[in-house]
Amino acid sequence: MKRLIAIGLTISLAGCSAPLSYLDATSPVGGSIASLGWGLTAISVGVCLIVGVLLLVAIWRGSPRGAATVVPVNDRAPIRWIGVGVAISTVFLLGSAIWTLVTVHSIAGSPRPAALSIDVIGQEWWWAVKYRSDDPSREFTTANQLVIPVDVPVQINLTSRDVIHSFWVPKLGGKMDMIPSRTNVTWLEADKIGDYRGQCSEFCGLQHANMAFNVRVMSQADFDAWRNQQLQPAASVAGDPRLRTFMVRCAACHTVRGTPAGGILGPDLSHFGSRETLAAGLLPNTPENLARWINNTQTIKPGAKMPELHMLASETADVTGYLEDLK
Amino acid sequence: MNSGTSGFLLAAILLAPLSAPALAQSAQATSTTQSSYSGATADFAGAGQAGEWTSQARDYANTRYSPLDQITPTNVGRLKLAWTFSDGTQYGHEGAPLVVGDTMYLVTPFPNTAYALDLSKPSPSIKWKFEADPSPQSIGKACCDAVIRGWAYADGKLIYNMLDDHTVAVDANTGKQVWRTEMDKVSHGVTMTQSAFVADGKVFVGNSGGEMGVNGWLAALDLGTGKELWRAHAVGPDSDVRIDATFKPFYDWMKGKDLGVKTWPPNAWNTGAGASWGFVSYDEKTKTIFYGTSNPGPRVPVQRPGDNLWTSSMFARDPDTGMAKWGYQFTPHDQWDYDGVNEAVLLDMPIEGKMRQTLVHFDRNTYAYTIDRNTGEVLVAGNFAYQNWSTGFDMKTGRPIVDPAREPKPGVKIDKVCPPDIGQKDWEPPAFSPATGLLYVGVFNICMSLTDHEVSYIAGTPYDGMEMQRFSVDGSDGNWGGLLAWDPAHGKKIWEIPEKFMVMSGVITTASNLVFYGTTDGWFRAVDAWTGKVLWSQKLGSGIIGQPITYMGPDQRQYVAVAAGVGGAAMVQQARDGFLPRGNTLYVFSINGDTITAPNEDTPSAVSPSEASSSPSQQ
Amino acid sequence: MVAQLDTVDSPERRKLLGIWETAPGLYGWLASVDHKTIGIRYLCTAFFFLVIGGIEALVMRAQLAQPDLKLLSPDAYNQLFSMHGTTMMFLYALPMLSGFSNYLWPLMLGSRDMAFPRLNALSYWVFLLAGVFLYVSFPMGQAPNGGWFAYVPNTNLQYDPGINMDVFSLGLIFLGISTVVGSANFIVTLLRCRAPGMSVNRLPIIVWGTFTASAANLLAVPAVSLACAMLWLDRRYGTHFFDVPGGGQPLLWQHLFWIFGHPWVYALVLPAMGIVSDALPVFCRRPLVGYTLVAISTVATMILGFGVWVHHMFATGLPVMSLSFFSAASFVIAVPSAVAVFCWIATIWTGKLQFKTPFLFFAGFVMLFVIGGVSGFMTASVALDWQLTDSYFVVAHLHYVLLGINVFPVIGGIYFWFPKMTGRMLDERLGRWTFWTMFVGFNVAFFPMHITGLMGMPRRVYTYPAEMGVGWLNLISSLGALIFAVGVLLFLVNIVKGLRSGEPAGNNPWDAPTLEWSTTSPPPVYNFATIPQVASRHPLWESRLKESEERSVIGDKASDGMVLDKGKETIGVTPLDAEPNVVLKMPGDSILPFLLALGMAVLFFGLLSQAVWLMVTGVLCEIAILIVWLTPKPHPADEEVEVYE
Amino acid sequence: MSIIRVAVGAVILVILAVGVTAWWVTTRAQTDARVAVAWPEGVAAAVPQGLSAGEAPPITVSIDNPLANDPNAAEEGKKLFSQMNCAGCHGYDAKGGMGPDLTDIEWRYGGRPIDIFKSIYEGRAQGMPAWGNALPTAPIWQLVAYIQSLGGTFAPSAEGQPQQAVNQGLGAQAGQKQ
Repeated sequence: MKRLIAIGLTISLAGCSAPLSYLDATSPVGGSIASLGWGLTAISVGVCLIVGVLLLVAIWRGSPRGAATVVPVNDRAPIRWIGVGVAISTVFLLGSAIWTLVTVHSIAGSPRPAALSIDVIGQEWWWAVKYRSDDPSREFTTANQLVIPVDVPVQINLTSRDVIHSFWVPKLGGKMDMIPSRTNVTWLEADKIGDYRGQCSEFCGLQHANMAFNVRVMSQADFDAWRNQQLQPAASVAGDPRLRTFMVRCAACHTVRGTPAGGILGPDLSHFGSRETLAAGLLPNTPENLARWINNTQTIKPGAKMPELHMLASETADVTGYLEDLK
Repeated sequence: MNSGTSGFLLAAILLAPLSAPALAQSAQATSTTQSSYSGATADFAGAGQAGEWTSQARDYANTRYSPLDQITPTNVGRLKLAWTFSDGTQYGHEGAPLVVGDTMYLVTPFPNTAYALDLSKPSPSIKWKFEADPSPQSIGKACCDAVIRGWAYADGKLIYNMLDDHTVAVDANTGKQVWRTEMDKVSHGVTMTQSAFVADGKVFVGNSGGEMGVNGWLAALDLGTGKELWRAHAVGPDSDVRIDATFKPFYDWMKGKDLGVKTWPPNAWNTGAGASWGFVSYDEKTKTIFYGTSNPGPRVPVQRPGDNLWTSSMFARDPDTGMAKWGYQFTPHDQWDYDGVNEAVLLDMPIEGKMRQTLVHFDRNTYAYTIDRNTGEVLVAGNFAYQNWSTGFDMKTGRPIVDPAREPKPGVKIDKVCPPDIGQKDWEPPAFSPATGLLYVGVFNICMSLTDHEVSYIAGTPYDGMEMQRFSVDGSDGNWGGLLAWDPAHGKKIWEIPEKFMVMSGVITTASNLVFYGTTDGWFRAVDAWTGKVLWSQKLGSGIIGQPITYMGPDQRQYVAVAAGVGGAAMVQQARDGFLPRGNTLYVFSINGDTITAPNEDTPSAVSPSEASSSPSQQ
Repeated sequence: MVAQLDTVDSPERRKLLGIWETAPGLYGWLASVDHKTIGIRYLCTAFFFLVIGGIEALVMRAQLAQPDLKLLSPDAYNQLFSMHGTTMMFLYALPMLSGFSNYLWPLMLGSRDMAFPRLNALSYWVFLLAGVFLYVSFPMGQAPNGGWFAYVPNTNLQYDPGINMDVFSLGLIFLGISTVVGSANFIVTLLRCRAPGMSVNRLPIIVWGTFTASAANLLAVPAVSLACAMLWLDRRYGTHFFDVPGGGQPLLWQHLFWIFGHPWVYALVLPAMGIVSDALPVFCRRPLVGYTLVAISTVATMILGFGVWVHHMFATGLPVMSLSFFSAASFVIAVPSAVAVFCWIATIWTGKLQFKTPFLFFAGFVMLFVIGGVSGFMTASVALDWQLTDSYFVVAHLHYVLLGINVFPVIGGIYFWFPKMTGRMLDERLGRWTFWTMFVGFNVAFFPMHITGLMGMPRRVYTYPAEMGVGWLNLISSLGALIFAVGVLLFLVNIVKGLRSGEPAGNNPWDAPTLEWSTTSPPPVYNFATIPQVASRHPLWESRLKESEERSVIGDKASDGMVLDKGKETIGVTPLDAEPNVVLKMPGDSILPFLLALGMAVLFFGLLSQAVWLMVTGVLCEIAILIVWLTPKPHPADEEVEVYE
Repeated sequence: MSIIRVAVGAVILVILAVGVTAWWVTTRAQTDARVAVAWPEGVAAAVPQGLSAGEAPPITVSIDNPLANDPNAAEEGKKLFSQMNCAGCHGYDAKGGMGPDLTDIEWRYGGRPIDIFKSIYEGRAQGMPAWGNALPTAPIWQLVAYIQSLGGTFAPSAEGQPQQAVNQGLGAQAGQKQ
């Protein structure tokens, strides 16, 4: 029995390098929860070991030496021991409860006022990400990717356009549900530059499994540059034949700022070329994956709202080329 | 300037049977030696001969005042139908006929056919007919019915906009096309219903398509050749909006560079609408034209944070260069489709004792503005009807204060927002009477329940996203409209005639203190300008959304003409009982119905069969 | 003293047999209201649904064995995980415990039958038909696919237009009737149908467990029935309870569901803990340590169980203050469970053990209970739960708790009471194999899920990307599930072997202390020749325990106790001290429960198919049957009432 | 007694087997339906991919909506109806506005499913845009399914000319040049 738990522990140590594991989080929110997590795990394993040992000793002591006859019993001593056991567990419980409340208080609201406010709107199986600003001309929408500056508290306003989803970036903090008709506010702060993985964690229908996103943490300077680049309209030449194909085939559902394509049913594809993944974190953003995705949508992500377009090879090349050039 | 329930409540209402209007309650005694309420005067430049009617508003200042006085309050009771002319189309008839010399000219809604009627002969007798032949694709792009709001006569030519974005000039004598200019593409969702305005040798035309996410503009064409001189957009960088250093808006929040871009999310201004489909007015002395711009696109405010300049605004521009002198935005960040296109009536009046050169503008957001037309300063801003979207007006900044409870959010239904999208007054033009100093305007008395839906921009399809139902302010059987007398100097309503149906027709005033207007359930009425007493009424064949005119016929008789033919925004009342079907007919009235009658040779005489048999029937 | 009861052929017994025996043939089979027949039917049907749920789980584990497998499409997977959850939670767990309780209560309490025998039959038939109803759309590929929690708006008509969720919501209301009716029956039986002397402090712990669970169900099940009715009205009749555009509140569903949900999961485990508390001492050859402590902790757990439901909704953005309150309550609820665990360990510690198969299951149960308990303790912490909720860590927790605390004691309980029910012993060697296969399989399957949960694998995903790094752990889980399935198979083999060729068990093969072991195996249809008089908690161990001088009297002759053979009678007692005060006239066998259940099924199929004529016929049948059911039948002359002075 | 028991057991097993296989087949079909393009046979052959809409040769065969018995189709069609701006012209309740009323039985270009498919696919002369390129056929059939659910359409087999607007006076369209 104990061997089993020991093995389990070693596996989990190896497991915490996994992209979605919160155990090795060091960010302000993620870090404090991780320490609470390790603490309670230690207590749990301890309790299991103690009870396991007690049980085994009880079984060893209880194995019959003579005839197993029913004899009068006096339970005063065992009851006293039970009292001791319950007292100890109550102490551990209250300790953990207090530790929890302290942690919750520390991570519920961000200590410093959030420098950046981002709306994340969940919908059936992708994420609309809207960067807010007091100056309307600096607000823009992107999809399936969150880019934030390092060491800066970022306020995330969560809502949903259809069913309940849940916004979760394990290494940066706890999950928060996205409920239609409600706006839940949570906050993130990253302490290390790099890429973090996020995942929808509330069952939301057919493609709940493939509804992921990534969070790219940059230095403040890189972030400002990225943001100004995102504000630029698509640098596409008016007469570009690829734009004509894109307009005909994709403009009804997708938006590319700076072109007459204005559909909001699907993700905003402005500056698509600068994104790491496509189809809500499902495939790395390479031209081959994009071409495969466009023409066999329902095979890759059955049930996704994007229908199979069955375009000609030339049209697929046009659209893929055009989108990848939108840096 | 109190908002709150309109004077309507104060009026003693005698609930007459459905058709007869209630007797209007007048504030003062009915003596005719009364002095002007507002002391306002107008310069009737551009009006043509006294008996003629050469442009929609009759003059540059948009007063719609006729100096004729043959028909007076005493003999108006004997007004009778002289003749009618049916133009055979079904779309709403919003325009007014023009009378030049002995000829009346009439243009129909789609397919925009122009007719010339010889008034010297028994009317109607067609002199010539011009087929404009616009493309039918434009019907599906016209948001509010395939209409035309009128046209203009100048320099021997008739100039009007066709629905499919062509402006055409027709020779008034021969009916032949002089020139035709394509202004925009129907596939972009653009249509043109605006009444072309001629002044200073130039034709000013604007587009419509606020609901289709177009990029609104007003353009000037050369009167002789139809060549485009300049084009000013409502949204976009200063170069598109034709703003330069000479631009001096009165209020600070409208000063700054490229506000047509900065007050929009990035690139959203491109589909930001701001079309100008209303009437244009012109001040000859200061050589300035005044016109308004429509609502921002899309109608869902969440999709376009910021003030969304220069939508729902008014511009004063130099007619030669098109450069803007000043601009004022009536409804910053409009959330209910309150266009700012309504006309500016240019009047000079004393404000708090000082004589000011002003323009009066009844906006779709229920504020009636009296603005200094040289600087753009708001002098008076009062609610001329019931509204609940704004809790007040900040005279210091010139901005209305919005009631947050009425701000729509996608997917959430708001039960009652007043006024509705078409305002308590839509495009229907008012009239000014110099004698009383009042403005007479057709208004509504309705509200709407509103649900916003976020919407995609797909070229050529509607980019609005508002789902709404309209209803009367006073519950299910309440009145939907009325005719209002307004004192622009003090921002006060003098009297109002409540009507069962919306009053969406144009209004005209005459030197004999008469006011003519029509209701959308077909009543054409003459009213005493002072007291608001209804002197004469006649029910016509369809709802009236046209603009009446009065002219002197070749027989030296004064005629009053109006085109009936319901359509346009009036169709929101389609489901109400008592609403008349469509069908466009021009009605002309005169005292006792006297008009030029035919000499006897035109009347055929009966032939008995015996005479017929004698001549062999070998025809 | 325990008279060695002679065989069945004494005249009194033959008369009682004549009164209580059910008619032969199909009519008798359908009309039987004997609590033992109904108990066994509950056990078999619940086990059948356990097997179905298990197969669904195996197919899911096959799909999740490796990343990006294409065995199941998302539609199929969503239907499978929804039906696996619904079947296990609603069609296996409580019915199985109802089976045990229905069978054992009258025997343990010294009564001849439950308080309302016909109601008891009704609760079984409604359960059976509701189970069929829930699976009616399965072959059409439109089984419920919104999860057993069926959160709106995902289950609203706009996002789930098929009949999937109508089957779910109507099925749950239909099943709710069976649960509530059964609970009412258990409560009244406990209060009135006991043997004289069976006072409240002498009740077996399974009676305490089931009584607490029944009281909780009376309060909790209406919440989920209301929620399901509102969901169905939203879907089919355009109401706006949960419909966002119409002003509905999605969170209202979650509150209503979990106010039912948490008491329900406690109702699923408390009776099972009762089984362990009653059966484990037999193999320790001594009474349970701290009987009163365990009884009070059972009731305390359920009372606290009503105050913790928001720990399922920690991530919904409710104010942190209220979340902290529920988190603290969720910590406190672990204390009564700790008491129970220490009592079991103390019993083993101070007992003289017999390593029989039931004991192995109960010892294994204690260990799994603690592991499940501590993972629950971890998710009770609201801050930590923001990382753990909706991940596979919770899947590990709930399987440790539900299988650990429900399935293991149930299988152990069957090994323990199978001889009493069938008169035949189960094979010990095969039993030991069953335990170790199930125990190893279970731990290999579900312990790794703690790790995949900590590594961030979300729940209810039909597949996962390779780079999530959880591929090999899922493979281990899938293999574990297979081993566990083999264990269940071995158990079935043992049952079949036991039925056919198990050696005869005799009255008390384990020399257990409680009343049911005083009857023959299987017990006669009237349970006791004379109503026993009870003097202690362990009627059959009194002489050896020498706790006090009185002795329980379980005899055959009229002098030993009341014979009550003037028709189907049993004794009614005062609730607390169990002093007899009335003779209860019990209704005979009746086909009405079966017909009433059929009428209900017709009504619910009408509601499902929106066929008004079907609804109307269903309602009319119901009314007619109820009228017949409720009209009192005059008792024949010789069964006049014998008033007990 | 045991024969009956075995017989009942056998019946239960058979029902189980049939149920599971039926489930396997139908869920497979649901997924494949999503992958396969719901082309009407007549249209598929006639319209090679990539052609701009409006050049589709006339579709003579009259077939029913291939998604007719899919409960999701009408619901998805209703969402598309507002998201593709159809509601802008035809009204959010499809009772008409700039565009004609889709809930009555007046169909200027035919009221059968295939006629409605063509009206959406090819667009119409008076302002109805052509969606043949912007939307593949599956979403167009979903829109047709939604319009069919409004109750105004005809059965696929109803022959004869597209239904002329019954009441000439109706609506704004009658006035224009024929």
